[in-house]
Amino acid sequence: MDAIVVLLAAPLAGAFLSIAAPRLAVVASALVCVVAFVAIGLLGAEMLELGPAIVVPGNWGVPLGIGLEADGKAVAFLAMTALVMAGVITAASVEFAPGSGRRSFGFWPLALLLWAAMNAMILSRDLFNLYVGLELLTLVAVGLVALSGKADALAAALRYMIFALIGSLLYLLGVVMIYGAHGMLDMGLLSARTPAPADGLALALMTAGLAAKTALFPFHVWLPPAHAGAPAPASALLSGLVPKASFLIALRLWSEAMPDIVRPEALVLIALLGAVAVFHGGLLALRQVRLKLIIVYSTVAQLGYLFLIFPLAGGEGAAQPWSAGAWSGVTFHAVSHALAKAAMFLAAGLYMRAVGSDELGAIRGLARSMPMTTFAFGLAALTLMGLPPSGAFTGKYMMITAALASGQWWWGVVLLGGGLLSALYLYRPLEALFDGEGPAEIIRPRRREELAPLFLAAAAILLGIFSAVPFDLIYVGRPDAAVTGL
Amino acid sequence: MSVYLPLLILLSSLVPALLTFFLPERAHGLRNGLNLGGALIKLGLITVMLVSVGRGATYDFSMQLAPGLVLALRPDALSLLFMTLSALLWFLTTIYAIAYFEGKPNQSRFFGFFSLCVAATTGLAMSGSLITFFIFFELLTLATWPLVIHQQNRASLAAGRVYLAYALPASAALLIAILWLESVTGPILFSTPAPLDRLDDTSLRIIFALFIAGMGVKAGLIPLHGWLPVAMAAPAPVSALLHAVAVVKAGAFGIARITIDVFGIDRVEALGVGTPLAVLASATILWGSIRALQQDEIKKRLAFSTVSQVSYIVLGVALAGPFAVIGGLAHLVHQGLMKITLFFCAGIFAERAGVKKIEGLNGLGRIMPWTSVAFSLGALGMIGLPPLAGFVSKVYLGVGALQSGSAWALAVLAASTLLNAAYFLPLLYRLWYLPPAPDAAGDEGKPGLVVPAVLTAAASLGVGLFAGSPYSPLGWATLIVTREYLP
Amino acid sequence: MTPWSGPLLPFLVLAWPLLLAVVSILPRVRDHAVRLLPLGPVPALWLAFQPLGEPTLIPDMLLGVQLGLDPARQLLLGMTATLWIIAGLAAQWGNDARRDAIYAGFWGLTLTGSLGVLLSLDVGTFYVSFAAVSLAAWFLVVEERTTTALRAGRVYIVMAFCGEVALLVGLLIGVSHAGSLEIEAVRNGLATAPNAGVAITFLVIGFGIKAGLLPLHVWLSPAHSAAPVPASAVLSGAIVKAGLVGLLVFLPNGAAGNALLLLGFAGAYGAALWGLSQTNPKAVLAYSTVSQMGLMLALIGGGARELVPYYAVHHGLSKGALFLLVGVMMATATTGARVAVLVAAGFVGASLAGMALTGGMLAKAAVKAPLSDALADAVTLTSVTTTVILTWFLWRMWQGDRPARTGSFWPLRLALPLLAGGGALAVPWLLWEEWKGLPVEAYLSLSTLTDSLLPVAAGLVAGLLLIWRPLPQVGTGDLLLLVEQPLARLAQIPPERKREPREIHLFARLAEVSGRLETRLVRWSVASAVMLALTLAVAFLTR
Amino acid sequence: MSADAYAVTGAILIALGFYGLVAAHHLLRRVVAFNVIGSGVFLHLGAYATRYGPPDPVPQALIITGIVVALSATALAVGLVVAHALASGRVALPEEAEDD
Repeated sequence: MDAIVVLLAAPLAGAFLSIAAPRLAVVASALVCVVAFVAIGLLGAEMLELGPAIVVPGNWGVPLGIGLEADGKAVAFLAMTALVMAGVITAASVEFAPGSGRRSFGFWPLALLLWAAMNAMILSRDLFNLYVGLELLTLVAVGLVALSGKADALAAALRYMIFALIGSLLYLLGVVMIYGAHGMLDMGLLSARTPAPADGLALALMTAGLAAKTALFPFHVWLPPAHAGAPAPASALLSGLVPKASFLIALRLWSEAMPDIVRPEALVLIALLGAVAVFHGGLLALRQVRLKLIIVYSTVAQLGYLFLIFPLAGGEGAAQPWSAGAWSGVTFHAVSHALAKAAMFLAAGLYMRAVGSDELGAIRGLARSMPMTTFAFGLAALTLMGLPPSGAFTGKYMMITAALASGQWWWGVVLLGGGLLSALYLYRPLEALFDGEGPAEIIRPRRREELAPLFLAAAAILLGIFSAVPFDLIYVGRPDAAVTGL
Repeated sequence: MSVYLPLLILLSSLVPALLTFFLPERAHGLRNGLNLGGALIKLGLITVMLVSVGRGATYDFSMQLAPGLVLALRPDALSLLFMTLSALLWFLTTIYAIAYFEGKPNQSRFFGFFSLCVAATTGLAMSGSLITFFIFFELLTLATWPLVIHQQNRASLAAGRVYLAYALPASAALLIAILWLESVTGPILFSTPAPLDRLDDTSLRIIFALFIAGMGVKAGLIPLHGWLPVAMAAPAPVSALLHAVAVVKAGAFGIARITIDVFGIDRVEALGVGTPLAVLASATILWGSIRALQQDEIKKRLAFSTVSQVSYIVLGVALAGPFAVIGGLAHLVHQGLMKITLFFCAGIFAERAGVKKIEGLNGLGRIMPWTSVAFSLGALGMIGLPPLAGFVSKVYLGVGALQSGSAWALAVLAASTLLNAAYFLPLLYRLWYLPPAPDAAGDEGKPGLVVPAVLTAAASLGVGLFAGSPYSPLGWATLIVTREYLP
Repeated sequence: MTPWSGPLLPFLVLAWPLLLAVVSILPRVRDHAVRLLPLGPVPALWLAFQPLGEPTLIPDMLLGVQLGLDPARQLLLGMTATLWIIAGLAAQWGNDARRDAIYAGFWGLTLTGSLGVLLSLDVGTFYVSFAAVSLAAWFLVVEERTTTALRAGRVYIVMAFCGEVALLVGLLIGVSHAGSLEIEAVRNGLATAPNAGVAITFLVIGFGIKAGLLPLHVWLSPAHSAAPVPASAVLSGAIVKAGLVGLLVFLPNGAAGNALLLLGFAGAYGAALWGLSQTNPKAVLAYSTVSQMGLMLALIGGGARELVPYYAVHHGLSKGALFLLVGVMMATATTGARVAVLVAAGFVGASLAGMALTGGMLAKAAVKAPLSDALADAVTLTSVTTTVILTWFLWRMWQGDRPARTGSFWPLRLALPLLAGGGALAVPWLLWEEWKGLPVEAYLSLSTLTDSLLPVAAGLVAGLLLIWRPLPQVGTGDLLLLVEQPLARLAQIPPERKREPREIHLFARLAEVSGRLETRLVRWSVASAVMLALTLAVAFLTR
Repeated sequence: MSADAYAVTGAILIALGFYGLVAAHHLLRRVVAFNVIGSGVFLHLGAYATRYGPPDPVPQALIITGIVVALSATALAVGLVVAHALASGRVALPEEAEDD
């Protein structure tokens, strides 16, 4: 209960501290990490016993006050955020060592604010509060994109910002309409509302806005330049975490707040966009010659998978036995993608620093001089390909099973085909890394910089090997129907 | 003990693998000790298990990964056949590899993945459920890739690319087959027959085809065999392991599992999919041999020979008569012993005499007698010359073919024998009967290379000579099939 | 259980020569390995004179080894062992036999196979033995390593392998029908099996290749001419008999009778006549072997199979003696001595032709008894052809190169073929009663003597005529000369075509499409239109 | 009645703003357009506040929060536009022409 408040407050406090005393930024971040892990642990333990935890700060009562609720998915996402943060903080403590200029001054507060915004969005059940979180997240993310101060990065940040602002406004418009129709904004309450004629349009507006922020095809065009232009630790946060938050809101809207007004065709439409994203992103990744661009297009593709959950566990399907598998599957997928993607960006950053470029031609043969980083990169690639024993495989396994069980085998084909395509585009950097002896002189990364991606990638793998552990947790507070499972 | 023994066996190669990754390059002694020690411990544990399974004991270790996703290790007699082979050959290959890589770079990486590969093979052998099998199957693919590209040159990278280009779509096919099946029947355990009646025959046929496509890539069934010859760019110990124990065998073993334990021999027959599979296997046997004839590189010739020989196993299983299955399963071991001998020797010829092409073999018999004798034994066994191991498999396969009414398979066996002779005998002729080139040189100074080759050659003679013994691979295969047919 | 009697003995008979073969490649022994050759068959000879005992069973070995003998095979075992001992002794001095570990090693292996074929009671052991005798003999054929020898070796190994495969197919059909690995069960099974015709065809092909059945005999004369003399002796005397034994033990009574009869007699006459076109005395002898083997095969087909071993013993010993005599002649310089060799060869040859009072006469008489009159006459007629070809052989042997000086130990060398030849002349007399059940005196009469004399005399005249006016001489291999080239061309596999590596076009093209799409999507007009469309679509698709 | 007028005005503002955000290439114009939309939305929300009898305080709280958020977003956006203009010498995104 208090853990929820701590999870919101600690990163914020850390952010303020790192502005007030920049020299202590790393220490503050590390402290936040420790606090967050403890809080998540306590929260998880509590939830396993008592079910979803709800807290309303200020004791205002829900219609007026803002509800915060931690269910299984939320804890999984909180843990994902904390893990990625821990990894990125470790790596960034070298690249953005305090006192090494404007960029490092900017990074720490932004990163911690991002954490706070993530946690807020994961825990919040109030539509307007979510809007605020969404905006905060966007602004922080834009700041991270612009961190390098180069013209390209600034242009990318602006493009991102325009998309995100349009998205926010569409979302806000939807929120306004909901409030206009029902006079309430809490998701839990909304699920029990009497449907109004405007609900459809409101949901549509919010969905379109969230899709723009999640970089769902065809609104993904802002993502590649933005994520590729940021410094590697920032990219790790941007690609691994940020889109997950808006996805989570969209998912909650469709499955928890207003599942009653959704027709199956709408679910299919969303999933179709996801499917196109999987292939479009994958094919574009295949065309890239820069490592970071390959990784970001892979993000475009991987985000597409998430949206396949809609027809598998949404709408009427939510009442079916297979939806439980789909729920857990998508959570696994999101979490392991975040871990692997962050690991991959951190590794890419090390390569880039080592040889001064991230072109495939330049990183040739680095496997020999940077074996640990390459190992981490390989493990992360494994996860993104969805191969066992990674967590992504568990996710994929459950989603495909759900697809087949529900008779919608074509989504299974998308999942498998996307996996193959990802193998195809991730193979190119892997092959380059192993090609020949590599340059003799490189800028060596520090040991803890190398350990950070390895830690993240290993976490993604361990998630697959010990996937039974988080399962009970994820199940807490699923939508009612999805209680029985495969 | 009965719960943890399978896990211990798995860990006996997994732990050395993981530890090896973090060893510094120069820690030769520690690394070698770790790997050899792991191999010995594993051999010991497997012996314990062999004895008790022979007496009818069962082992079961399972761990839930997710609802419906259970990692189950339930070694049965068939598992043990494959495990014993892999453990034994792993031990020998480790000795060989230590000698082979002496003074070469990237040893920690190599031995790490090498052990991981064996861990995957062992896990695959012990898998008690379909999904466990798949997980280890994939792990095997992934652990093998770094071995294939170990030399990090253009050829090996191309080989790695081709390898994955075949392996990954195959695993996708496999996964879809497994999930399709399990989405209807629930998790499938090898020990209990799955309720396949819930699916219609057409679906079952498609699923079977998907299974065969998925496993067939590893087993080198045509037209999915293209990666095998290319993967020859790998170092010799890898080729040896790939061809004799790990990858190729995993495919054949998988087909055996699917046919015997998932579908059941009766259902395979009822669905009418056994004969097409047998025909495919036969075509592979012949085509592989013909392609082998065209090769002038020793390793490539051996690779195509593998394509051909592994399909004997598939043929045996597909023919689905008791004798044929015994022959197929026994060949699983027999081919392993013979092929690893050949690859060991090919590696010695390449390393110690600089010979990679067939022409280079001229007269090496007198310069490198031990290697040449071992090579000759392996080759003759492959041809099916009695009393070597290959002969025994062939007899059982032949009788089995007749028993299941597929007399045509006899013609395939006959033609394949002739073709095998056609591509192996010229090699032996060169070794022993042609004068060596003026600059030919070679020495067998490294016992670490020669002794494993001689031992496996002796083993492939021994298992043929004492095939009648209940402890021979043939005896063990008979036990498996007896248990299957007379439950 | 002592090794010199009882069930262990047959196993030792086989293990001993193998052991010697292994010993002979040891470094200390290697250079003198040839000294071990005569020792190999000694236990076999011992076994041949032991009373028949219980079969030996070793279930763990191969597919369950069973060894044992019956009277016919015991007789053949005795002959085979004797011949191998003699040939092994002859190999000691032959200046053409290299003192070579490989030679000695494979000599031992071939010997083991040759004995194993006679001793085995189960199909597994039989097949292993047969393969050993058949394939290991290749090393004896190519021992000289000349171009001719290597060509002969090539032909030999190809035919031998084809034979092995045919045999395997035939045996597998038999085994699967019988459901047992015992030879007797397989033979009985083949009499009734539904697809016995196929099996028997394959068996006849497999054994026929070894036994020199027309037209599968083509390997015989190149191989015999190329091999060293002692090897030729065992090849012709013992090894080809393996095929004969195979047919005897596996073929059900009367199976493939007409085919064997026809092809057998065709070989018996045809080969004898074709041999007249050969210059090399060993090639001539090889054709004589084809002819004699043809006769024996015809006898199996014609219903005299019980007596074929009796005939085979005589042929084995005498043919071995003749080959060894060729070797002796090649090492003989003085005219007197050469005449002595020629006379010895003449005696052995006369016996082979069935000349009166020789062992051959009894052998021929014995096999003729159960035959119909027409067939008996046909057998008699072979005496003529045999005489013709052996006369020609004697001439060719006489004409052979005369060395500068006689080889060492000449008398000893001559003694060996004389021993074998003497055996050939004597053994039929000794065994007559045992095999025919009547004292030999009951058979002998003036008419039988003249009956056996006449064909020989006729043959001799014809032979002398031929020496005066020889037939055109051709190379060895008859039918082989016709098919060798086309077959070799046919067997050539075209070399692999190198293919250019292909890019994955499909993905490249798809990726291009995606790339074009991407440049459109980044435009604000498109993006906003799409966003509007999505909003409307979702709004439309919700209730 | 007046509430409806607010709502309609809000809607018009939103539409205008969206057009500007999409059609304008100059980045500052876009920032302004964003603010126009924001104003429209808040106006719209304000209109709801009076729909059911006594004025609802919640929309007011929301609007104030929203304005703060929009303000900070605008500040960041303007800052970025300036920085981008300084760094690249352009006031439009690279894929678009500046002339409008």
